[in-house]
Amino acid sequence: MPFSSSHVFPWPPSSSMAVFMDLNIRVDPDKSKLQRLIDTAAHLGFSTVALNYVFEPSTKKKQEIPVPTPISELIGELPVVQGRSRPIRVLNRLTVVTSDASHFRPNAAEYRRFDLLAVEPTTEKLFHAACMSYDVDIVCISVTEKLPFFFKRAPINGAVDRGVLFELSYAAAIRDSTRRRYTIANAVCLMETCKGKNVILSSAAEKALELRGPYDIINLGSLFGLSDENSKAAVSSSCRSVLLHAETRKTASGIISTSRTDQQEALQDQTDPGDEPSAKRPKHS
Amino acid sequence: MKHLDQEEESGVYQRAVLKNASPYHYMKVRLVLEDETSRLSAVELKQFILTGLKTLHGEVGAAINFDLLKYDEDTLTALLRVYSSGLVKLWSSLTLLGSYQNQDCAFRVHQVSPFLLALTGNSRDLQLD
Amino acid sequence: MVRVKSRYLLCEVNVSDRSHLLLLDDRSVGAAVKDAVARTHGDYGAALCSVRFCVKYLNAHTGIVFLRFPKRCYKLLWSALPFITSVEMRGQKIPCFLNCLHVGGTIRTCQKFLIRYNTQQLHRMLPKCKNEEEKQQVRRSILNCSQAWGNKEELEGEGESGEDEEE
Amino acid sequence: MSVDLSSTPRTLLVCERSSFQEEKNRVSTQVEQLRFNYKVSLLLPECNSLPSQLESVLDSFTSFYLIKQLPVYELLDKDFLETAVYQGNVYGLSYKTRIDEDNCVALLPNGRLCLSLDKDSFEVLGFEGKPSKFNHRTKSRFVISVDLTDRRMAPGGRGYQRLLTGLKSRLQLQTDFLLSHHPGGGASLQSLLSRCDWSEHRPQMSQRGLTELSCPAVHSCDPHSLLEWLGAVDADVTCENSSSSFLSTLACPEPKTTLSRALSVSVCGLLLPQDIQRLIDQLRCYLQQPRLESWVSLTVHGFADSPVSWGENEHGFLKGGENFYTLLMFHNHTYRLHLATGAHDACPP
Repeated sequence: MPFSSSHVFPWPPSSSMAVFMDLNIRVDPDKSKLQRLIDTAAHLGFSTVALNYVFEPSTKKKQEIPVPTPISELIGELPVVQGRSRPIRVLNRLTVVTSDASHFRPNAAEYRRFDLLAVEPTTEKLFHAACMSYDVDIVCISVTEKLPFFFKRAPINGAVDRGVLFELSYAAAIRDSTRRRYTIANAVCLMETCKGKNVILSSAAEKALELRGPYDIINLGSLFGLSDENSKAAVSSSCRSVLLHAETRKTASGIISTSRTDQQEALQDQTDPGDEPSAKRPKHS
Repeated sequence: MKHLDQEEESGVYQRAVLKNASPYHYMKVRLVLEDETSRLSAVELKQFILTGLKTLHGEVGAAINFDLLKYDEDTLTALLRVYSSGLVKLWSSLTLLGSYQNQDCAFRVHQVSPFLLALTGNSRDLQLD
Repeated sequence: MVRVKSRYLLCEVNVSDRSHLLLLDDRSVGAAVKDAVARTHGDYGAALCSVRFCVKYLNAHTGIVFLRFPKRCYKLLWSALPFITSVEMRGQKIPCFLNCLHVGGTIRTCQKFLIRYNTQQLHRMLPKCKNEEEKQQVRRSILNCSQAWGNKEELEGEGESGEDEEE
Repeated sequence: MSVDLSSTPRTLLVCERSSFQEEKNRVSTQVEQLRFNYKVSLLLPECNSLPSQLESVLDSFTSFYLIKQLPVYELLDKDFLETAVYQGNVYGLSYKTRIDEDNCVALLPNGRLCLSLDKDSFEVLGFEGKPSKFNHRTKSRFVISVDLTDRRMAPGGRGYQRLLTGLKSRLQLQTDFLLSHHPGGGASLQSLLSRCDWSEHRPQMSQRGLTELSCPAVHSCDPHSLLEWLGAVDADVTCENSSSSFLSTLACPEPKTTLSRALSVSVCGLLLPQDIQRLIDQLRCYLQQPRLESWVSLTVHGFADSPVSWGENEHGFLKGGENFYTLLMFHNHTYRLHLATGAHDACPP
């Protein structure tokens, strides 16, 4: 039975492999600066990065939620990841900084334009709400000032159960000593409660020289109270869970439609009857 | 000590497994500066790293003695040797160093290993095409 | 509230001139500790020290001070105490050093130690008493020390102490 | 849970001493266990030009082939199995794939095919395998290890069919691939090469003459200092430092002598254990001839991103993937063997 070579199944997925990712690179209107940022990230070995649009609503005047520019317009040629043969994957992400309950509008249409959605709460009440109820992928931990509150177990567990991850960024720690102390202090507080699970480490870099390699960040994780293995997860598998969470979040409110092409049917009768071949079912004695 | 050498000479089979026994760790690092043309001497580089250690880990950090085994001034690439107990502190201070004489900079750590030999045999450097 | 474990360090401020002790307050001692930690362990130490470190109790007469550190990094912070050479009080530098007498998981265990420690000091003062009247005074204070411990037992544990054992 | 800043990842160093004349010595099996070698570096004391027999052995190292975007199911092709896998020893390793991030493939000389896949690829492939030993918390990586010479995996058999369908239409795994064969070389691989975009590569040799090299007492020097000194020679790092110098205090281990000259030779590429074994035999002959210095040292580095390292033990990459061995051979047929490995590895044999 000749097998048709046409793509039966859009695989391999480069989207969700546990490769090194930096899900917070500040988007920059200056195209050449942004290109250098993306080239450096690819050179350092990051296979997936997210361009971060920060939206800080202020009660004074009505602001527009930013609209993400299509990646192809922002970046010319996508560089190949260091030591690999495939180009870097660039997503876009929105971070809403909330200092008032009204700042985050649940399932607002504008949010759907972004691949990832993050929120940075600045008060304990908003932190609690973000962890327990906001439909977001990432909750950002502030690194620019001492947290005005302690991490209670309830919101942390709430976020863990909902698959929402906490993000710590290190670029501020590179910039000056005060922010370095805040970053380390806030990180250590967070780890006290969440034990290094459910955390991602990203740069929030504004220029190429603020980026650090994945293995540097893994080592840096020790200062934040993370073990080597937890730090490595924080720049790879945990980031993958963010991508999966974002996919489910976006499709959940949309309609999921899959249609089986005739080859799939032909293929399906070919192999073992029954459902999707899962590796769990023992095949051999 | 003499009899031991005899026994070693005779080729009697001996085997020992040492775990976490390497006293030092070795790092291959490169300093990237905003202005590609600027240069640092070996002494300047070591002093720069020491300031990083002192800022991040204080006097305890500054007391970590590390060796600049090799330094290429053109590419700003260096081989460092540090006591295994000081590795994390040295590496984290390299990571968090962000500027040199008010010029942006970054240390790129290519490889870290408990064996200097491993730094000259990294298969990830294999370029064929 | 997440019950976060701490370590309490019972220290004694040693000064050359005891009258200086009266000038001290917990803020200045706290600042001296923070400064020593920042000098000894840099930004990393300072960051750890800014998380729930505080001076719980200072007795300006006896020079006894209780420092609370997070359990996770108390050893690192403790290692900076020997480097304190003075405490700055309203612009005046009071030369002193901190002698750590005891580390306890709770204030209570430190208290128990303190009482035993005070009793010992009083016993050591006995032979040095110049006259009978002073001896009487010292014996009386030893007595109410042990008595003080007697009624301390019934008192409900103070503050967050009580539930965590010493390491 | 405070993280102790002075701890470092696990590392193992096996130190063995014996003689080639001892029947129980296992050097040849240990050499054979490290299947995918990236670099060999040789140190010949008191020698300034490469002796011809050594040079010819190094020149005769088997060449290897780089196949671009090889569809992995091609490795199950009947002709390829017959000409390359069932006869002699085939060596295949995915190129430019990171063992801690990407899908990696290794084809071992005993006909075993190892696939180290991430969770999604593993589930889509639909072939039984076991979780990686180095998974942390979540099972994110799985290893499929299949003996292609087993009758169930014979072409047309049930297992063969399922793996072929999985690789061909479900997972469609493609990767750049390094391939070599002993003793057949390119000829045995022709059936596969003819269908792919390939290029032939020769192992790259380089030499460096050294003069006035201070050298420790290699017989009795402690393992770590010895390996550090050998590393310093390989990395061209000077050992002439005083203990008070600001820059570096690296010094040659005492008691030391001075070699007036020495030759450092290195070869890089996909190097086969059989070629290395031939090199070792040649070095032993070289040592029998009367010469000033009575030892030579040989270091062999394994591939950091190979799914397997020693034998068929799984290999991983935490913050480093080093695995190498250093063989120090003496005139009187005795040797010192050091086998070193990093965090995610089994103990060397």
